[in-house]
Amino acid sequence: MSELDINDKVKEMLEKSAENAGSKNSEKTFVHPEDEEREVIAPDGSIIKVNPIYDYFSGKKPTEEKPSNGVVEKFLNWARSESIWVLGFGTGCGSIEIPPLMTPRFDAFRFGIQMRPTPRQSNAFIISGYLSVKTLKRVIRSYEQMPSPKYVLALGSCTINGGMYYDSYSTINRLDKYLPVDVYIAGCMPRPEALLAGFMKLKELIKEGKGEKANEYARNFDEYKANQKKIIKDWNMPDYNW
Amino acid sequence: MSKIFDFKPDRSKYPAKKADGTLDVDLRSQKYVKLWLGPNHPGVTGNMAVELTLAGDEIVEAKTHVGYLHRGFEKLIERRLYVQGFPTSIRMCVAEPDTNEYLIARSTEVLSGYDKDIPEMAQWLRMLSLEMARLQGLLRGVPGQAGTFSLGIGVQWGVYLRDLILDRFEELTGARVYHMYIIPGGVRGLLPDGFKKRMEENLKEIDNFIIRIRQLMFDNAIFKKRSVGIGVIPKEWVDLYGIVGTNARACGVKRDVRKDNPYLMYEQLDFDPPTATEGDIYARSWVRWQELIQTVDLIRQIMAKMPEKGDIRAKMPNVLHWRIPKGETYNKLESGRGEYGMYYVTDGSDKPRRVNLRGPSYTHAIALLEKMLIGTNIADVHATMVSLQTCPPEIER
Amino acid sequence: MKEILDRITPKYDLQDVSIKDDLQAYVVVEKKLAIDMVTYMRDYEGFSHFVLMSCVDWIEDNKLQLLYLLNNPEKKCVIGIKVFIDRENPSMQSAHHLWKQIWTYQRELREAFGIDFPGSPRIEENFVLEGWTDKPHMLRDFDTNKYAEETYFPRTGRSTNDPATYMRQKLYPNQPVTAKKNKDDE
Amino acid sequence: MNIYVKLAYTLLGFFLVLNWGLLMSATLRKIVARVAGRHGIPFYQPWIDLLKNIGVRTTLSHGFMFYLGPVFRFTGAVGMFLFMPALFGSDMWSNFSFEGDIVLILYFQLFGMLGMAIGAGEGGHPHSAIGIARGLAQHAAIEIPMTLGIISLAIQYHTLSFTDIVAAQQGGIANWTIFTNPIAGVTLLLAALGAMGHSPFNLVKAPNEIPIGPPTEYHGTYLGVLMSSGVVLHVMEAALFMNLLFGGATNWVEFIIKTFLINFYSVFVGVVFPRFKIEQSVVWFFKVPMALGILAILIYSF
Repeated sequence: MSELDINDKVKEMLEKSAENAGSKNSEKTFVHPEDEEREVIAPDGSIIKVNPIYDYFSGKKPTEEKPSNGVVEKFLNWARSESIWVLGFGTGCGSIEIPPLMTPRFDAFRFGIQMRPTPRQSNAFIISGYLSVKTLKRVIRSYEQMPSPKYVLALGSCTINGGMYYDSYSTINRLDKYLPVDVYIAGCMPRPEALLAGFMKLKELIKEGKGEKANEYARNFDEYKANQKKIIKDWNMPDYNW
Repeated sequence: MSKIFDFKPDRSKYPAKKADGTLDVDLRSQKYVKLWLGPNHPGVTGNMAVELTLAGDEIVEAKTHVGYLHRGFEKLIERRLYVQGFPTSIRMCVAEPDTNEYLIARSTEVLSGYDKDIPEMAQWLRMLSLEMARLQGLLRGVPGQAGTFSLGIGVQWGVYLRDLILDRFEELTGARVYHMYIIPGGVRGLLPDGFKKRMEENLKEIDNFIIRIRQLMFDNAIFKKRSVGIGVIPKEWVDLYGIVGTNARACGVKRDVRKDNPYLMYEQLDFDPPTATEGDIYARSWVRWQELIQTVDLIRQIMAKMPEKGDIRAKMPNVLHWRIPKGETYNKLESGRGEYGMYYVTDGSDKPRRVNLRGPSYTHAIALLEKMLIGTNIADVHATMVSLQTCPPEIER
Repeated sequence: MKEILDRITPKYDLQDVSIKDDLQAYVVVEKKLAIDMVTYMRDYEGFSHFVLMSCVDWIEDNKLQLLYLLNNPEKKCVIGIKVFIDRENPSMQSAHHLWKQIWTYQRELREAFGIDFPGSPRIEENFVLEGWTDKPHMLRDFDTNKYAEETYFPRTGRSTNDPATYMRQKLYPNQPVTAKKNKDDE
Repeated sequence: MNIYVKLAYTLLGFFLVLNWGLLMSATLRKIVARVAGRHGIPFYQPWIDLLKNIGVRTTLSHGFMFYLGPVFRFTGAVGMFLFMPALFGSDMWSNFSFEGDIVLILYFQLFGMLGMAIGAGEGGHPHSAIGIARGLAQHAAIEIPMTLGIISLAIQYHTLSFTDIVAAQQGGIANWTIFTNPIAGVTLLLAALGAMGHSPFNLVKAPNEIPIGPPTEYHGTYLGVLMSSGVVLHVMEAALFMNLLFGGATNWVEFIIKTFLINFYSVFVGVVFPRFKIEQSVVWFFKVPMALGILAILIYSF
């Protein structure tokens, strides 16, 4: 993408967010002063242009990554199914059942399930229960940072239809409108046994070659993004000065 | 020798302060680094974020960001019948859900005038359930302090024993985490046969664990090195910041709702809340460890003193048509984290007018944490946060 | 509790004093005297522990009720100081100088009820919500169900029943719905 | 021996060490799991993890140096392997060790760390940079007792060659350096705790402070390379101390047992001790280990 495109895109986005904000409350625009375009002096004295909103929020469409063919893919799928690295991001109250899952009673390590602290190294995302809009923004961002192939396990009835919080102004009702979900684990909250069963189901799906939801996300990116933009109005990302 | 390396830079003038008292931190000057701990960070308790401004390895400014778990409980309960609000409200804080059950049951009983009718057996069972909840919280919390210093085996043992207590909960109530046992008017059921025997077996195992955890944590040189003198709360802060529970007791202020405003049958139990005077991370985990011993003892006392049989429910009106006259009340109890209260307002209709939960983390995790983190290192952030026992869902509800 | 109330009632011209039991009382005080009274209670009556700051929306009276709940650790009693403020453009003196945690409550109330506390630190910052454009979410006239239905995607097939009607149909299927009414309903 | 044959044997040796490293890491993790009361991962888990990492489709780059980070780390591991005799007295398995190689090994120990510093810095994540800064500071502290201990050994044996040091220890357990020069031995063993990177000196990766330090941005094949160089480094670090202190190894079984025990020793300490902070860790190495190291030199100087 050339620089011109980027600038146009950003301008469009800013206008849109200003419109969104202006429709109800004209004073509140969602560009914080520190997120405006600015020039930064690098340590060697050169001047770099920084546009935080674009730099932090990647508006770039993810590319669809085709699976390799035949036996190789089958073999890799087997390896993927036996080594599921879960992102350690407890998004809801279901995360209280993650410690039991990883400790002597249930010990998910036996099945090749491990927690990883960074999205770059994990390939499974446990959405542990209700998702408030504020968390959903972080979840989407973490999800987009994860390398493909990636899988989403949605815990609890809250992710299926809103569950107990169906009428809450803050939590979403259906997760599959915003992210592609591989396995739903029902319950409020699901027991560790149910979680293990969910993981077994995920393993089956991967072995059958059905764990291609990351490509589905790339294919229907515009649709997912439209749904996400409907509820997440403030796309500003926290400011790093790194 | 250690004096040479104990170099404390003078930060009284740097960073400079603006006229209104806020720090003059110019992020573009490249002297400071902004680091976000959380929400996606294994070192943050639950789902919250701490925004740190660093000068070198030292924190000059900290801001807590919450709201990642906001579900709008207080709004949702206003839209539900009293009995419908009950299963909703217990999900307010997942660490010790029984405390929410008791508060909401107690509030509705007080406001509708049934609080004197609760049978004695139900009160004992309520107390048992609350103490078991405290025990399972402590089994996660006490070794969790060592877990912040990457001493993970204590956590593993603790969570295993917590599973045993959850088994007993399952036996008593049918559910593992959200029990819905303390309903308005009483409790849902009596103790199952053989419950006391199995509980006693589990408590014996926990007794063993208590000794092992002492050897693992409190006799450990590096644990002491990382926790003594770090995260100190002076005694004067207790009232200034509204510190409650074990955090207040660790700096020598003996406050315990169970003793100050006894509820249920706590007057009949023999216990004395443990205290310490130092107020640092070590003192807080030491107090919590002693509380673990005490909770095991309390459960034994409750099981010995409680009657075998009895009424477990008062006669209550039809919950589907239950109207409570206009009124307001504030009820509190001592949870594992401190004073846990609920302000409940009714307006005469079949739904509450306002429910406001006062979680101890509300002050601990925002005002106090932000103050305590200044001047510490990145390595101490997680330890300080866990030692305050912050629980984000009760901040934002 | 009673003696404390006897002492302060004439001093602050308290209107609506309700004593729940020996350990709990609620008083209503005028808006301009409220912070003064809270300070007095802290400094002279030993109510040194600040418990809770809350707000109740009495939409039918067009009033917002602010509550300062204080605890006396010595006498182990709780007093709730209530202030009624106007519902249109609500505003209140800030009390952030009294206790260190009050600015958090004020920040939350600013977001949830739209009450302004001039001078309170970080009052304009978001507390729990992000990018919220609707009216303050805890006001009674904000309909969360409608908002959720419009904004999120309710799953089709999820049905909601009125519990009373549903139970009546389950328990007494042969009776017409309107036949028998509970006496509480009248 | 023909250089090509030697090269073939060296590559085979590297393959063996890589597989032994993977197996050893699984075994040590299983041991830690058993202490916690868990069953633990299956012993073949590291191989699957490696395969899966290679099978990750997305590859992101943060610039040219980002690629080179894992490569440098791998070079460090390979260098340590190449210039250290894996088996003593064997023509096939003594690799490319020659006179003066002990200094080279110390350099290669640092080389991977420096490479990671450049690569992780390019990654741009604050956690990487903090981790690297901690790692380099701690490594500088570890180097001091380690170098002091090695100088003591050099004075004792009048050589800097690995092969000669191992040769001097042959002929029974009593000839091992740990018994002939116990002070230097203890110094090196304390330094070994730091070099192995287990708790209490695991603050480079520090999972709940700066998750997970330098490799934060690395994924897929990069991570696979980092993992494999990590396990090779673990084996070779152990082999370094084995050669210096425990009489080297004359066959593969001995090599495996000794490297495992040395690694087990650091895990054994790590299971029951929490992590130091960086300043505490540096100060710790400057106290007892450094004093012991100076003492070890003084004894042999007079």
